[in-house]
Amino acid sequence: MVTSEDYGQFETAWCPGCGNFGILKALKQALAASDLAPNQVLLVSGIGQAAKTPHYLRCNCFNGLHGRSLPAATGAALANPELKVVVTSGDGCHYGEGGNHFLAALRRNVDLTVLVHDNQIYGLTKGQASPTSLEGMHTKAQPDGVHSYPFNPVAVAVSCHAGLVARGYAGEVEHLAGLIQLGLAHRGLALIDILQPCVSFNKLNTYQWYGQRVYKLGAEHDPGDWEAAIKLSYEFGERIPLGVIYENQRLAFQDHYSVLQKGPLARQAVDHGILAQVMEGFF
Amino acid sequence: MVTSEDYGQFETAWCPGCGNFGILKALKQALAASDLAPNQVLLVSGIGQAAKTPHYLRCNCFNGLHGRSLPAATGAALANPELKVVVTSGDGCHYGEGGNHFLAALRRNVDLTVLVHDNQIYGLTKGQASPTSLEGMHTKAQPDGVHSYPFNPVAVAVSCHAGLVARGYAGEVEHLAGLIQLGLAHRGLALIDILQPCVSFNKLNTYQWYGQRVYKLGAEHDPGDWEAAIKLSYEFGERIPLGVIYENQRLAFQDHYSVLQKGPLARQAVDHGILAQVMEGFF
Amino acid sequence: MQRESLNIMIGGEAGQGLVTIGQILAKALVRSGYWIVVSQSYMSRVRGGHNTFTIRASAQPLDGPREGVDLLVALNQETLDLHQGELAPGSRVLADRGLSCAAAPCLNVPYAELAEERYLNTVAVGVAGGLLGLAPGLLQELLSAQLHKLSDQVKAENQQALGAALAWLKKQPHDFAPLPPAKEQGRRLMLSGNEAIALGALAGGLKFLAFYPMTPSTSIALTVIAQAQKMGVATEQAEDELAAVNMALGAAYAGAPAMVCTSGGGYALMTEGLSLAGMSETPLVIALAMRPGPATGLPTRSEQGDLNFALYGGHGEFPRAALTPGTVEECFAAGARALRLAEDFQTPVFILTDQFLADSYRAVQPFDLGAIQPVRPGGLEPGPDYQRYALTDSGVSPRALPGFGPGLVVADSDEHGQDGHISEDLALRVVMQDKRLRKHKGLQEAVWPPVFSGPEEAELLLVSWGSSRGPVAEAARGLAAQGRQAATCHFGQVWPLDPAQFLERFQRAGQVVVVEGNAGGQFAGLLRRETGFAAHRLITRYDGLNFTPEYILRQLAE
Amino acid sequence: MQRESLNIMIGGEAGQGLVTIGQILAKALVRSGYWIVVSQSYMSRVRGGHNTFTIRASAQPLDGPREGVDLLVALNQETLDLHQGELAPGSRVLADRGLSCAAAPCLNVPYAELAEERYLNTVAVGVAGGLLGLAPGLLQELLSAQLHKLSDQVKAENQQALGAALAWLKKQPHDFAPLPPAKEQGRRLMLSGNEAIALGALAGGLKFLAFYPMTPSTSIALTVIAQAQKMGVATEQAEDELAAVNMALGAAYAGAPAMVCTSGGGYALMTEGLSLAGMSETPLVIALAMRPGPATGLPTRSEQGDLNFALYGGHGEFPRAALTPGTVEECFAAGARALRLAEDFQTPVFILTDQFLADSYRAVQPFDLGAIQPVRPGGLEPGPDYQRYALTDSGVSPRALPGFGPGLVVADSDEHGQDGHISEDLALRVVMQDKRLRKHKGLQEAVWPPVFSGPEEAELLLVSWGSSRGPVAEAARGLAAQGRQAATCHFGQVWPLDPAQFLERFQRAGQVVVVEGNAGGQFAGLLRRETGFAAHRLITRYDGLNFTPEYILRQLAE
Ligand SMILES: Cc1ncc(C[n+]2csc(CCOP(=O)(O)OP(=O)(O)O)c2C)c(N)n1
Ligand SMILES: Cc1ncc(C[n+]2csc(CCOP(=O)(O)OP(=O)(O)O)c2C)c(N)n1
Ligand code: SF4
Ligand code: SF4
Ligand SMILES: [Mg+2]
Ligand SMILES: [Mg+2]
Repeated sequence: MVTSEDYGQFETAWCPGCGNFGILKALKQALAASDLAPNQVLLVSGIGQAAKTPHYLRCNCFNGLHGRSLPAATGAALANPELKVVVTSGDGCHYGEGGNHFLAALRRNVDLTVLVHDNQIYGLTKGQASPTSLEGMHTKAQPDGVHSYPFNPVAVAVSCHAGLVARGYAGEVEHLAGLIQLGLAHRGLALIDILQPCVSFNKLNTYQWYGQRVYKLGAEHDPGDWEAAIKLSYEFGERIPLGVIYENQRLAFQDHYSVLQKGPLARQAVDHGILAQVMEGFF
Repeated sequence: MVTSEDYGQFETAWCPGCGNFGILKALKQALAASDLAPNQVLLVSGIGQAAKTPHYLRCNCFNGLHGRSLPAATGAALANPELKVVVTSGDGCHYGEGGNHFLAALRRNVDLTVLVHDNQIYGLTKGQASPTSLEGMHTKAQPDGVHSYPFNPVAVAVSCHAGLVARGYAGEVEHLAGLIQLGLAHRGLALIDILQPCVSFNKLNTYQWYGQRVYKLGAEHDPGDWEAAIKLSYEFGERIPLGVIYENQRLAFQDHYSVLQKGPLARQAVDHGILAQVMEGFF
Repeated sequence: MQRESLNIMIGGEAGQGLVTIGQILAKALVRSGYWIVVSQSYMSRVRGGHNTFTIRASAQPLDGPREGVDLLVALNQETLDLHQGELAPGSRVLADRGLSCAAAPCLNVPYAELAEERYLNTVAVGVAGGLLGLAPGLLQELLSAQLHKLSDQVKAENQQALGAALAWLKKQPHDFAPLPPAKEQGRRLMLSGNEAIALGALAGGLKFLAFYPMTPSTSIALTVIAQAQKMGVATEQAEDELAAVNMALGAAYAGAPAMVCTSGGGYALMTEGLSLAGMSETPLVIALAMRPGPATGLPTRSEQGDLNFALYGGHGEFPRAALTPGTVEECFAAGARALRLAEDFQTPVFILTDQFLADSYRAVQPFDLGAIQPVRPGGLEPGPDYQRYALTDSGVSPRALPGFGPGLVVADSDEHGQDGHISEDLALRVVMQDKRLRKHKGLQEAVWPPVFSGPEEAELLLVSWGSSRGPVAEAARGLAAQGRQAATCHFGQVWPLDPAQFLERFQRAGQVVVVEGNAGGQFAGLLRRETGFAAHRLITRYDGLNFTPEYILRQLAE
Repeated sequence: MQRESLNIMIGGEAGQGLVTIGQILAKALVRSGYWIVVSQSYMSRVRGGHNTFTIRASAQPLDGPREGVDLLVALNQETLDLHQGELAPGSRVLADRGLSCAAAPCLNVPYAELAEERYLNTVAVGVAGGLLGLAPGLLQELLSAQLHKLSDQVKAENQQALGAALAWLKKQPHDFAPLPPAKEQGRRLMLSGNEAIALGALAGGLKFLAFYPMTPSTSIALTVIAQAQKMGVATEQAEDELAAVNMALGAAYAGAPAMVCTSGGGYALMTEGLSLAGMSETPLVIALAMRPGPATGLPTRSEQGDLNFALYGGHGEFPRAALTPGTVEECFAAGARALRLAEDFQTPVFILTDQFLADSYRAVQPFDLGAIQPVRPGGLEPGPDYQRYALTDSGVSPRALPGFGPGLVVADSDEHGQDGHISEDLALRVVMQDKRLRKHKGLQEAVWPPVFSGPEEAELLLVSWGSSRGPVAEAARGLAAQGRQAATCHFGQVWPLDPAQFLERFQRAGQVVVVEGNAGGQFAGLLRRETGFAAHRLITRYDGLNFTPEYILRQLAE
C-alpha cells in the first residue's frame, strides 16, 4: 500500500498561504490512493510557480520549458506506456504560452492527467494577467485593466471532446484529491482545472471570492451528457461548479499505436532483419 | 465607386479547380461592395496556398510567416486604425501552427476580418492532415488515419465571444462575398471559416461532399443568441450550416486604446516635452 | 561518339508526373549498372510552373551533378524554351509533336497516337528508356512495380503504352549515342539523401520521430513513417515545431531515441527546445534540411545558409555536434551516427543537409547493417540513490530511464544539482556548467575526421562541407585534368573541429578555397574563429541551386 | 576613517521589502550628491529565500560595483550568516535585537519598540539613513513620495516610525565613518539600466511595444507601459513571444517604431520573426536581457551568454546590429539609437543587456533630449508606382507606409521582386539578397566605435562589452594604482565591427585580455573570426553574478 508519506515532504519556494500547497497535498493523496508508487509516476511540468511542483514530491520528473509541458508529456507517454504521466503547470503555461499544445492535446486525447493550477495570474513573473484573468483586472502590465475575454478552459476542453474534464479548488483538498484520483483512473486526457488563490498577486480571485462561488456538482449532473456538459462549462460567475463536468470513453491517443502494445519502446530491440526487408523496397 | 476590377487580375500558382479561386473572387467582390479602395486595405497572410492570396489582388500586403498572420495583423491594426485589415490564410496556418494566436485574437476581439481557407488539409506541403481533417482520414503522413478529434473553429470562436463568427463555402461565391462584406462591416473580430475544396490532396472533402451537406441559415437563426450559436456551432456532419452563426457588439480591441483615437501612430509626433515630464518621476 | 556521362533532364509542369518518369529511368539505370546523381528543381506549388528532374548517369562512379543536357525529355514547350541553351553537343530532345526546338535534333513523339493522354508518362519512359538503351524487360518490370496498387486493366494499358513507345522508337532513325554498357554491379539501392538519413536513423535505433511538415525535410519524416509500424517507431505530426522538439525530448527522456526533422523557420522555433536538450542532457537528433532564407525565402530550393544558426542556436552555452554528410552514403551513416553521439553524450546532434542532397537520388551499395550497433538507452536501472546528473570526468552521467527501477529520474530545465532538483547555489552552477561543457572534449575526440583527397602538397586545396562535396570532387578532377595540383578536403562533420586533423595541411597548401552554399562564408568564418586560419578564397552560391563543378571552375577562373 | 566609497547591503527574504529600503536610501544618496552603483541579487521566488540589494556609493563618480560590505542592513539572521564573511574593516551591521553577528560591531535595532512590525522597512531606512549621514528631511520627503498612494494615517505612522528611528540612532554611541560630504551635483536621475533603455526608446520615437513577461527583461516593458498613454505608445502583453515579435513587425510595417523585450528562451522563440524582419526589411528593436542558460537556467541571475545567439539567430543571412551598453547612460542612448538604426537600415537591431545592468540603479545627469531626433517612419507617400524593395546602392529602399498614399506597400517573407511580390526567379534572388546584405556596410559605417581609455601603449589591454565595462574600468584603475600600464577598450556595439577602429591598437598592446560573462569567450571568438586577432587571455564568469574589479584582479593574478 502506497501512502502519501511515500511521496515525501519538502521545503517549497511558494509563499505562505499559496493555493499550491493544497494542490500538492491533494496530488500526493490521490497518487497514494491510486496505489501508484513514486517510481511508476512521471511528473511533467513547465515553468512557473505551479510548475515547481515536481520538485516537491518524490517521483520521476521532467521539468521542461514554460508552456511546453504537454508535448514533453506526450512524447514520454508515447515512449513508455507503463509510466503514469501527470502534468502539472500554471494557467499561463497551459493556456498562455502553451495554448496551442493545450488544444492539440485535448484533440489527441493523450492518456495524461493534466493539473492546471489556475490562479488567473502569472505568479512567478510577479503578477501580470494570464489568459484566465477576468476582464478589467488591473496589474502593472495591464494598468487600464485586462481587455481580453477570459479563456474558458473547461468549455474548450469539452468542445474538443477531451476524455475527462473537471474543475477543482485548492481550498477543497479532499474533493480535489478525489478528482485527481478519477483523472488518474481515466484512460485518456483528464483535464483538471484547479482554482488556486495566489495570495501575493491576485487580490481579486481570493479564497473568499472562490469560497463564495464554488459548489460541488451532485448526482444530478451526468458527465456523460455532452450537451449538459457544454452548458455547465459556461457557468463561471456568481456560481462556479466543482467536479467532473464531462467524461467520455474515446480511445486514448496511445491506444492507436500498435507498437505500444509491446510495452516501453526502450525494451524493444531494433530488428535489423526487418530493416533489411524494408531496404528491399529501395533496390 | 470601387469595383472588383480595381483589385486586378493576376496569374496564380494554384491548381486548376482549387477552391481558392472562389474565395479570391468573393473577397474582391466584397471589398468592392464595401467601397474600399485597394490602398485602404491591408491583407495579412501566413504561408501556404491560401496565404498566397494577397499576391493575387492589388492591395497593401504583409505576407508573413506560417501561422503568424494574426499577431502581425494585430500589430498593424494597432499601429494604424485607418487601415482595413483582412487576414487570409489556411486552416494549417490558423488552427495548426497559429492555434495559440487564434485563441488570443478571438479573446481580444481585434477589429480584423479573418478568412480561413479551410481545406481540411495542408495543401502547399502536399497533403498532410490539418487540425480540421476528419478522424480517420488517410495521408502519407497519417497512413493509419488521423487520430485526433477535429478542431471546431466555429465552436471555439463562439465560446470565446469573438465579434462575428460565420461559415462560408468556396463553392457559393455570392453568399461568401456577402459574408465577407458583413465581416468587413463588423467592428471587432470577424471569423469566416470557409470550406474550401483542395482538388489535389483532399479526396474526402470534395465539392460533392460539401455540396451535399451545406445549407444556408435563414432568418430563423438569430446570431445574437449566444446559446443558439453555441449549439449550431457543433453542427458539422450530415448537415453543415453556412452563414453568420454568431455576432455580438463587444468593444473591439483597438477601441480600448486612447492613442488610437488620434489616428495612425505614425502621424503622431513624439513629444519630448511630455517625456521630460515623465523623466521628472525619476529625479 | 560515346560519352563519359550523360545528363538526362525531364522537364514540365508540376502535376505532369515528371518525377515518376525520372524515378523509373533512374532506377532502370541503376539496375543496369550505371551510377547516377539526380538533381531535382521544383517550385513552391502543386500544379503548373516549371520543374525539372535531372539524372546524370555514367558507367563510372560519380561524385556530383554536371551542367548541360544530353537528353531533354520536354513535357511542354516551356521546357524547351528554358533549357535549349543548356543542350550539349550531340544532345537530343524528346517532345510531343506540336513542340519545337531549334537547338538540337528533336524526336517528336506522337504521344496521342501511341496511347491515351493519361499514359503520356509511360510513353515518355519508353521512348527515353529506349534511347538510353535500357532493356525493355527492365522497364516493364519497374513500371509494374510502380503500378502495383492499380487495377489490372490500368496495368495492362500501361504496359501496352510502353510497348508502343518502344516499337515506335525502333522505327525512328536516330544516332543518339548512349552510354557505354556498364559493368555488372550487383544489387544496389537507389536512395535520396533524405531517405538515407531516415534509414540510417532506423538502423541506428530510432524509436521516436516528431515533425511538422516543411520542405525539404518532410521526406525524412515520410520515410520513417512508412516503416514505423514494422520498425517499432512511434511517430507524430505535431501541432507546431515547438511541440515537435519537446515531444522528442519527452520521448528521449523516457527512453526512445528520438529525432525531429525540419527546415530553417521550423528550426528557429525549435531553438528553445534545443537549449533544453543541452540543459536537461537529453539526447536529441535534429535533421535540418536547409533552403534559402531569410524567412520563407525560396522554400523548395537549396542553400547552406543555416550553419551558424545550427552552431549557435539556443540560448546559453552547451555542447553539440553537427554532421554534414556530402553523399547519400554519408547521409545514411550520419543518421545512425547522430543517434549514437546524441545518446553517448546526452546532448543535441545535428544532421545538416540541404534540398539538393535531400532530393538527390544515387546508386548506393547495400549497407552493412551488422556494422551498426543500434542505440539502446538506459542500460542502467535507476537504483534507490540514482542521480541523473552525477559528476564524472567526461561530463557524461550514467543514464537511467524512469520506471525501469526503484530509483527516480529527475530532469530539469533550471540549473540543478546532481539529483536533478532545481538549485540556486551559484557555486554548484559553475560545477554543473563545467560538467556539461566537458562533454565537448569527448565529442571532439569522437569527431569524424575531414577526408582529404589528391596530392599531399597541393597548389590548390578545395574545402567542402555537406552537399558541396560531390561538385568539389568533380571540380578537382577537372583541375587535375588541366594539370593542376588540386586536392580536396571534405568535412562530413563541422563541429566540433579538431585542428590537428587538418590545420597543418591547410597551412601547407598553396591556396585554400572554401566552397559553400551561402553568401557569408560561414564555415570559412568558423575555421578562422577556431584555428585563426583564414581561407585564401571563398566560392559561394546562394541562388537556390546546388554547386556544379563547372560553377566552381568558372569562379576559380575569374 | 573616511572612505573613498561605501558598500551598503540590505539583505533579507523576498517579500520583506528590502528593495524599497534600498531604493529610498539610493535615491537619498543621489539627491545628496553621491554617485551610486546598485547590484541586486534575488531568487526565482516571490516570498522567502535570500535576496540582497547593494548600493555602492561615493562622492566621486563610480564605474562599477565592488566586493565587500561596509554597512549590512540585515533583515534576518540568514543575511548575517551568509554575508558576515564579506564585511570590510570598519564595517557595521544593523540588525534586529535578537540577531547576532560576530564579525563586526552590530547595532541591534529595537524594531518592535520603535514602530509596528509593518513599518520595519521605514525604521531600517531611518537607522541606515542616519548612519549614512543623510538629511532627515530628505528621508522624510522620499518616504512621502514612496507612500503617495496610501492613506494619511499610514503616511503619518510611517513618518513617526522614521522619526523614532532617527531619534533612537542619535542616542546610540557609534563611530561609523560615513562618506565625505558630496559636492553639489545639480539634479540627477536615478535610473536602472532597464528603465534607461525604455526611456531612451521613448525618446527615440518608440510607438509600439509587445512583450511576454520574462525576467530580467520585464521591467523594460513595465517602464514603457507606465508611460504609454502619455507618450502615445500602443503596448500589448502577447500570448507568447512568437506573437510579440510578429505583432511588432506588423506594427512597424504599418508605421509604428517597434520594440520587443525578452530574455534567452523568449528570444529563441523570436528568432523566426527575426529572420522575417531581415527578409521583409522591417525595422525591429529587440532588447535582450541576458540571464544564465541553457534553458531556464538561473532566471534571476546575470550572464552574457547569448551573444552568439543574438548574432547568428534566425535562419538565412541578413544584416543586423547589436548594441551592448555598459552604463545606464549607454542604455538610454542605446534605446534611442537602436530605433534609429532599425529605421534607417530597415533591419533588426539588438540591445543586449543582462540582469546586473538591467537592475542596476545609477545616478545619471539629465539627458539632452534636444540632441535626439525621434524616428519618424515613412516620410514618403507611396506613389502609384511605389516599390517597397527598390534597388539602391546602399541596399536601403525608400520606405513608405501603407494607407498613406495612393500606392501599395507590399512586404513579403518569400523571396520577392522590387515590388514585394513573391518570385522564384533565381537570378533575382541573388540581386535581392545582395541588396539586403549591402546594408551591412552602412551599418558598419554607422557603428559606435569602441571606447579606449588609459595609455596608448599599454602593457595590458582589458576589453569589455556590455555590463562588464564598469568592473573592467575599476580593475584598470586598480592596476594603474599598482603602477601597471593598463588600458581598457569597451565595445558599446559588438556588431558590425570595424577593425580599423581597434585592431591596430590591439596588436600593439602587450597583452589583450577579453573580460566577458560567459564560459565560451564568445566575443573573443567573434574578434578572431572577424579580424584573425586572438586575444591573449580570457577572463570569464558564469556563476550568475556580475564581474567585480576584485574578481578580475584575482583572475589576472592567477
Ligand atoms: C519562453 C518563456 N517565456 C517567458 C518565461 C517567463 N515565465 C516564467 S513563469 C511565467 C508565467 C507563469 O505563470 P503561470 O504559468 O500561470 O504560473 P504561476 O507562476 O502563476 O504558477 C513566465 C512568463 C519563460 N520562462 N519562458
Ligand atoms: C514554421 C514553418 N513550419 C512549416 C512550414 C511549411 N509549411 C508551409 S505551408 C504549410 C501548411 C499549409 O497548410 P494550410 O495553412 O492549411 O494552407 P494550404 O496550403 O492548405 O492553403 C506548411 C506546414 C513553414 N513555412 N513554416
Ligand atoms: S506568487 Fe502566488 S502562485 Fe506564486 S507562490 Fe506566491 S501565492 Fe503562490
Ligand atoms: S494543392 Fe489544393 S489548396 Fe493548394 S492550390 Fe492545389 S487544390 Fe488548391
Ligand atoms: Mg498562474
Ligand atoms: Mg489548408
